[in-house]
Amino acid sequence: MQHDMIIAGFGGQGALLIGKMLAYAGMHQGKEVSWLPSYGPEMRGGTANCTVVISDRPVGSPVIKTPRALLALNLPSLDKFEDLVRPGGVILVNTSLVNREAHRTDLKIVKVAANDIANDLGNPRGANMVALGAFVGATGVVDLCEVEALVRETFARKPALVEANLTALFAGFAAVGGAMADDVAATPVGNS
Amino acid sequence: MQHDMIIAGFGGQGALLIGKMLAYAGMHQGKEVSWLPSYGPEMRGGTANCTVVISDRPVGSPVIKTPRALLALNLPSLDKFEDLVRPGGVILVNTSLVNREAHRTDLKIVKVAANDIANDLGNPRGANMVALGAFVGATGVVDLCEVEALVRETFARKPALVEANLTALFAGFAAVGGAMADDVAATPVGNS
Amino acid sequence: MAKKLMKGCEAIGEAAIRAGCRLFFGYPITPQNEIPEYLSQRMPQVGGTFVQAESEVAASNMIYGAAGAGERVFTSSSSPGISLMQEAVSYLAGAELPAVIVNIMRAGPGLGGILPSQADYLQATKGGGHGDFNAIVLAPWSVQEAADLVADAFDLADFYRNPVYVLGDGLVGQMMEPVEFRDERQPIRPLEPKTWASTGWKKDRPRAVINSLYLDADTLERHNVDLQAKFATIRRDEVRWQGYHLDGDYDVLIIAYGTVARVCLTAVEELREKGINAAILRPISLYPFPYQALREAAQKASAVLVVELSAGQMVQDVHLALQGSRPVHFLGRTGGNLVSPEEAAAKVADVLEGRSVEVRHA
Amino acid sequence: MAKKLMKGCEAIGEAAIRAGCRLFFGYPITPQNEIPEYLSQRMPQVGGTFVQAESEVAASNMIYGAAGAGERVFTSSSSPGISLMQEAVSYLAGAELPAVIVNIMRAGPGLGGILPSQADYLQATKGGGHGDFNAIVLAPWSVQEAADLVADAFDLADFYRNPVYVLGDGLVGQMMEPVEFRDERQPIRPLEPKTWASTGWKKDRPRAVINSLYLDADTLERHNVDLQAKFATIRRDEVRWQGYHLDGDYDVLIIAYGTVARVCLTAVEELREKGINAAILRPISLYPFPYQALREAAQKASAVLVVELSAGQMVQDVHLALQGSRPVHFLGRTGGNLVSPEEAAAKVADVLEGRSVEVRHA
Amino acid sequence: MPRIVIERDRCKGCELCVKACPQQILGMTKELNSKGYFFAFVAEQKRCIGCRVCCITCPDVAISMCVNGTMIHYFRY
Amino acid sequence: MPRIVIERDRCKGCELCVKACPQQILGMTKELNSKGYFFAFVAEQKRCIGCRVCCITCPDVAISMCVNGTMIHYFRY
Amino acid sequence: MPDRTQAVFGYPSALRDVTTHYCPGCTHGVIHRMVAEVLDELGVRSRTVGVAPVGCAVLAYDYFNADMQQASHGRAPAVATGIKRARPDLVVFTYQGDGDLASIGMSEILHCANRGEKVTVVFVNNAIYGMTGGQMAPTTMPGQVTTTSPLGRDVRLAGEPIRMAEMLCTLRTPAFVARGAVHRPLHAVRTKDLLRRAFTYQVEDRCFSMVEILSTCPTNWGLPPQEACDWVEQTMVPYFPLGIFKTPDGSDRAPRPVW
Amino acid sequence: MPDRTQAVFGYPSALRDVTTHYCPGCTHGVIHRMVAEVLDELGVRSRTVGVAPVGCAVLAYDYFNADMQQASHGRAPAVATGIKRARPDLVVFTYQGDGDLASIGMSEILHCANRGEKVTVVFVNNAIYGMTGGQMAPTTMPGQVTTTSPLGRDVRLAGEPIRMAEMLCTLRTPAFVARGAVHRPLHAVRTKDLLRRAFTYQVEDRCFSMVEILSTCPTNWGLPPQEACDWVEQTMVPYFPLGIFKTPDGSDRAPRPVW
Ligand SMILES: Cc1ncc(C[n+]2csc(CCOP(=O)(O)OP(=O)(O)O)c2C)c(N)n1
Ligand SMILES: Cc1ncc(C[n+]2csc(CCOP(=O)(O)OP(=O)(O)O)c2C)c(N)n1
Ligand code: SF4
Ligand code: SF4
Ligand code: SF4
Ligand code: SF4
Ligand code: SF4
Ligand code: SF4
Ligand SMILES: [Mg+2]
Ligand SMILES: [Mg+2]
Repeated sequence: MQHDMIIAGFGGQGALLIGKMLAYAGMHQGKEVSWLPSYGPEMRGGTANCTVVISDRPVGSPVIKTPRALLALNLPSLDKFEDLVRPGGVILVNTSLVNREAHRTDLKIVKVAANDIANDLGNPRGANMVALGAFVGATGVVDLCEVEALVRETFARKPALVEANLTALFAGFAAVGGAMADDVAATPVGNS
Repeated sequence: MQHDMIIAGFGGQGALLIGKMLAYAGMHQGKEVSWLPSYGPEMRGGTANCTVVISDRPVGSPVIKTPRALLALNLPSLDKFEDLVRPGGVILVNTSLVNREAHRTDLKIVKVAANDIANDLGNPRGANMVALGAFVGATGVVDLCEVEALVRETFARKPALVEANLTALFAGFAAVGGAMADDVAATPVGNS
Repeated sequence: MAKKLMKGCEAIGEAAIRAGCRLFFGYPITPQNEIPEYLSQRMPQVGGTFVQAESEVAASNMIYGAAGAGERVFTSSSSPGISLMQEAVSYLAGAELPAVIVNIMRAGPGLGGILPSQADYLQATKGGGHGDFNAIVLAPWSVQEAADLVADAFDLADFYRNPVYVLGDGLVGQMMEPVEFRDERQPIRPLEPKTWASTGWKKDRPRAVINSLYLDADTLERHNVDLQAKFATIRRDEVRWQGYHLDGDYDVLIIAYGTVARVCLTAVEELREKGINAAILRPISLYPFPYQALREAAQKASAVLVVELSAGQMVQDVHLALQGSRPVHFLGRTGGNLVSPEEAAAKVADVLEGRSVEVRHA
Repeated sequence: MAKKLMKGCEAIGEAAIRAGCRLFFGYPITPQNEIPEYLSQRMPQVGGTFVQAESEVAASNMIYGAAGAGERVFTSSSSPGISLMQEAVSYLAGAELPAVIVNIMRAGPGLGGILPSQADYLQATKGGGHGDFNAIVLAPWSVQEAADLVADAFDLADFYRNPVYVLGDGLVGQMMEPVEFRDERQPIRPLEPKTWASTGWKKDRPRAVINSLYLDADTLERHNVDLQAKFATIRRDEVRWQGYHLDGDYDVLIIAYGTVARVCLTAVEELREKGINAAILRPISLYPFPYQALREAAQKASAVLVVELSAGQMVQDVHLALQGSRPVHFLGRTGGNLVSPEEAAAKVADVLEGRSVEVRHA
Repeated sequence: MPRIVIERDRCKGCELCVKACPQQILGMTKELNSKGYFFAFVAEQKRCIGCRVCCITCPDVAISMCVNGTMIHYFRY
Repeated sequence: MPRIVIERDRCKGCELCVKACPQQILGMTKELNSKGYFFAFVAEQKRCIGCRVCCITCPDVAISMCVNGTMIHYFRY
Repeated sequence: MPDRTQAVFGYPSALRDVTTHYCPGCTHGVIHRMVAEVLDELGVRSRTVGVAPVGCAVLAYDYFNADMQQASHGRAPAVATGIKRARPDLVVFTYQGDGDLASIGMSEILHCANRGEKVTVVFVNNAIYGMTGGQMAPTTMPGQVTTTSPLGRDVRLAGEPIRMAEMLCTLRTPAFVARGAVHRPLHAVRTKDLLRRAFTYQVEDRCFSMVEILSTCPTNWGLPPQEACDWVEQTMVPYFPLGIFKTPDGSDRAPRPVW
Repeated sequence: MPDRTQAVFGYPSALRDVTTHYCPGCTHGVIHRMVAEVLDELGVRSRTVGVAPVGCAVLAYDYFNADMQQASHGRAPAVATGIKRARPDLVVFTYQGDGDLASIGMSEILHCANRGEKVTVVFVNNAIYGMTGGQMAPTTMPGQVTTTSPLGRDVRLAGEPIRMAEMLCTLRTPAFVARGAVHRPLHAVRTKDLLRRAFTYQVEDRCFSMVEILSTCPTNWGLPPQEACDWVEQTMVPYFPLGIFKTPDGSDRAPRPVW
């Protein structure tokens, strides 16, 4: 079984970090993983995205043209990748920064107002964690508890951050119901 | 018909110049010619030699391992090339600087005391012209009058030099009798 | 050691350190900056030396000096920087110095772009520098393999006293994957003490002279004959490749190296599910190239498909291997564009259904 | 004009001037010093410019600038110096700039020696610089042809907007032969005004930008596709070779270029007198290589013999041409040693009498 | 009277002009321009002394200045 | 008493020592050495002041000096 | 009343009307503008060829309204030499960063200056490799943290920052060599004067000219634009003094032996 | 009476007992001997690695009784950096000509000096490319005829000769930089002192050191050896002043702005 996904956003939104945490969580769950950033021309302020593959078997292509899941942290990301997601997949839209509806109908669209939720929690920089939690909830690509462990580990030296980030993570997870995981995983896949 | 020859001596003895004049003369006679210097490591005081080919047909290899004629201006040159000359060919030895006999018996050995003759003419720097004249006389690879014309042309601006050099040239030619030309040219040759 | 998620570039740096390399000289260039950056941090921690050279020309001559002093040393760069090293690579080979050169290839020619490419294949395997020589060329397809091959590269360099390239496309350098470093690594070849190195002459051995100048033609020719004998040994003993589905039946044999081979593997898996039989031969050593393995593997196939991120460079070696025995097809992308599994699969279908035109040397 | 006895290097310099080249940038290196030396004298006489660059790296970038300004320009060097130019050659190709680069090859690898060699064949024809590109490569076998090919090289460079190598072994550079310069030389290709050149923008044409950077993958890929189309045209239209005794019967076909071909021709004449039938195919353009001509010429022969001053580089192209249709034998000398007619003739005999072992890619 | 015009969509929001203006009459909007930056604006045009410091400072040539009438400039620029 | 020894076959006949000797006691032979050079020799050993200038000058280290007894040197070399 | 409105500061015509890719607050933009203004003021735009480096300014070929060439890393002075020798009537300038000019291109700039090529070099010293993500440059300040000097430049291992203007001014070949800055408006004003002078020397066919300009890299220094300007003032200017180091009519500036 | 004969000048043990390929009267030989003597005197021969250049001294690897490396043209300082960083206990020196060091190797020498590599550079300035047959070097004198400046070096086209010692001494990294000559015995004596000092700084792990030494090329200058020495005195010394330019404890020698 293979999960593959694209996480995309503005440079500062943490798309690469979210992707890395997914990959790490997958690895800790004993899966094969790969994480591939887009490394375009070194121009600032552009969009950043990464492709993550989490699989039971050695990862074939780390380049995924038609991912099974997309996390669109902002509008350009949705514009760029919406059409590529496989039918039956999942698109998680950060409605705080995306002011249009997704038009795809052959897959699951999930929404989360990541920045608004983070702002409400008094932790505006936690929007990425909200999005991560929501993505885990919406796709089930990894277990939430693995991500939780990872957050604890990453910020081990700054307990305050651990709490704030976990709160955001769980808020995101809760916001999408944290339920649709199995649907996605069951998407029929050629090479998994 | 092809004449090919190696002209060899110390750095300052003018071997390269003699070779060039032979090539020029050949060209002026309407022959195909090539002149190839040895260009060894740039160290001073070594020996210098060149290979000249004068032919009725386009010159094949400008590299001649077994020349039909050798002009050995000094001992190391004789040592190095004596054994390579084709049977039936000619070796012209500058006895002023070569204090041994040539040992080959299957070809024509001609001797000229180039430096002594030049000294006697009061023109020690003319030894190269003596040798050139002698070589033309001994081998007939080119016509003496072509060489004469070349000397006149080369030193046109310095009439005194023309005379001195021609005197040396003729002295060398005379010293070897200037007669054996046809013998050499008739050496049986594969590719000519 | 436990698995760690690492960028290919970082894994390369770490692998070098674990292989006992304590010297790095290099100059920044995308997409391999993470190698010098990582080492600028790590080398001091292990008592090693990181020097940011003033240029690739300097870096490549610094590794010459350090290699000549008997130490494990490496440099890394990307395509334009590697071009600047070609004189030094020829010197390394001529003076028989062991050194590892990592090239994380980007798209060319000229300044080109910074996205992944495999268009330095011919430079690395055939004729980058002047004169008759060859560098060993290893091409990893994953972060783990990048780490493993870097370690092996040091052993091969030392064993053969020859430069070794590790040739990665930009993907291998930039992606993160789990990687594991074996704690107790043994050299893959028996390594002798470097008594030839210039480390100060205490008269306990012949004077060590690191040199590639031989003014006498015969001496230089003997040197060349010795070098060629060494390359012949390398061609005999150091061929590395991996096959996928070679045991079964297949109609098309795909030849691809580096991450492109992974893309092709995904494509092949998908094709096989659809009942289309394809197999893959992945050269790991590009020099020496697995000519014989390829020739043999091709026998089962009706056609061979070469897939590269270039205009078709490895194709030449494939032709040399097959000598006309099978039609050769080619799928290549340039400019930093990648081959997708879909594209590779479609090309296989094209080959099978006669929609693809054979490549030839006309 | 009357014939003049000239060194190959001098003839190259003079030919460039007569081809309208008024700019030379170069750095001394044996055995081509006579080129800069000659031009340091001649260029001022014709109102041209001679600049002794500080290095080959600089020289190759100076010709980039001058070519980009729309002028005919060339440089010359020998093997190690040419290696230092590889980044710039890739830039020239990437930016589509016309320039001529003369390489009077010496023996390598490394510092090697200063005697003649042909061991930069693969560098020139395959993969010297990074990225997908090719330079046109012309190889003269006589002083006259050196002069002629230099003139043609400028035309080809301008016509294709591509770098052109003139690849001479040390012999061609150092020997003197009669040479004649045609007074009224016409370009061998129709040449357009260089409206693309950066000569100051008066808004009478699009802004001229000399560049090889394309950050967007699709744009760079399109650029590469265009370049490849150009190289395909070159492969179609610019193949040059000469055959000797190809009309008659022959058992062995010799492939050799440069002065080595002359040596072989002498050998062949001698062999034919002995009743041994051999013929020669001499590639003049090494890129594009005369694959087809060779394939056809080989049909009459029972074996093919490649003769080179290298460890066997052109052999690869010969194999690519023949695709296993004929056994390929090889005679090579390295280190500055030359092949003699006797040696070549003996090798032909060995081939015919089964004493020579075929070369293959194993 | 000097008139300062800041081209909204040229501005990258670096705030250098705001800090540089000796009269402190420039400010930053809370609105994003088409490039996604909060951009600078002239808060108090009439206090402008026409020193051109903002123009000279702006790395993106987003600021231009017109004068109505003659002005003395204290430095050649 | 300083003693100067010129190694015949090391000498390349450049004459620098001859020109350098403050006592002008070195000369050139008319004979060729094994390398083919006219070589330098000590013409008047007894006038040598042991200044070592010839030794220091010779590019081919053909000249050596021994002293019998103690000598004061005016410069460290 | 007639409209007497007059534009006293506007967009230079030698600058193309495009948005640069430079980061917000990066003073590369200021320098671009000033070079363009000088080309306008001297009326030479239409016979100018600029040479873009490899570095953040690589896309300069898209920003100047002039014919341009893009050079390989560090070789812009060689490329400029080629252009100028081919077409002495052209006004040729290079625009180079500190990695480009002072590291890989050290040889080319020195020899170009020493041959006295009549070109103008605009040398943008921002003490870092901007383009490639903030590695140490030859001009990186002692203790400055970069991605390849994570603990700060250690002068015992990497040496002291190189002062190019000082080095170039010791060459005996006549030249104009100066250093300016743009982190304060008045420095920018002076620097523009230096640029004007540098180009004028070329236009008058007098000599080689180089203006080194201290510049900011807010992104890789990790500082907001204004603080980056302050850092230039506090850290760089004391080490890289501003002013004119050499004029073609000045005397020999090479240091004499100490003893 | 006991034999009190004592050798006060002999063949240095750090020099191999072979005939060099240098032309008669070429002062490369003098410099070789002095370097060897210094290695002997400091007792470091057995931990010395020398780097031979490409140039007439290419065969230096055959002349010193020490481990040697032969570097590519101009890159000896980079090679020396590699050796020294690999084995800081070694005494590393390069021996380079003016074409090698000041032309193609300009970047490498400057950066090696600026990084403060603790190596010693013996820089033999003979104002010409000896090895390749007398082409113009960066240090060729104005008006000097060479095979690539047949009418004499034209400073308007090729620039003025480069003074490397002067240029290097402006770097701020501590170093020892000096210029000597060997065309007169007393210059040679002083130059040997400079070499001794240069190597001593390295042995004491203090700093980079370079001694530039004016040398002759009788062959390519077309002058008998003694006249070549006179030419050094008359033509070169006035332009290339002899002395110490910088010591590691000296003050900053970079020129200040003129205004
Ligand atoms: C031969 C080569 N080496 C390295 C690079 C990578 N590279 C691109 S820009 C750059 C440094 C740029 O720094 P600088 O010149 O200071 O310019 P800045 O970006 O700071 O303006 C480097 C090393 C390259 N493109 N080519
Ligand atoms: C890359 C490269 N370029 C050029 C050469 C040719 N070359 C050999 S020695 C030399 C110049 C030597 O001059 P210099 O350094 O002054 O030493 P000298 O012979 O005068 O002692 C040159 C250009 C080379 N071997 N390699
Ligand atoms: S011109 Fe001067 S006063 Fe007016 S806004 Fe600009 S900086 Fe402020
Ligand atoms: S200086 Fe320019 S870019 Fe920066 S805030 Fe002001 S107007 Fe905007
Ligand atoms: S030691 Fe002095 S005096 Fe004696 S021979 Fe030598 S130079 Fe002359
Ligand atoms: S200096 Fe030396 S080489 Fe020269 S003549 Fe005197 S002894 Fe002979
Ligand atoms: S990276 Fe630095 S130098 Fe480059 S544009 Fe951004 S701020 Fe400017
Ligand atoms: S060519 Fe010149 S530098 Fe070289 S050995 Fe001869 S005299 Fe000395
Ligand atoms: Mg910079
Ligand atoms: Mg020199």
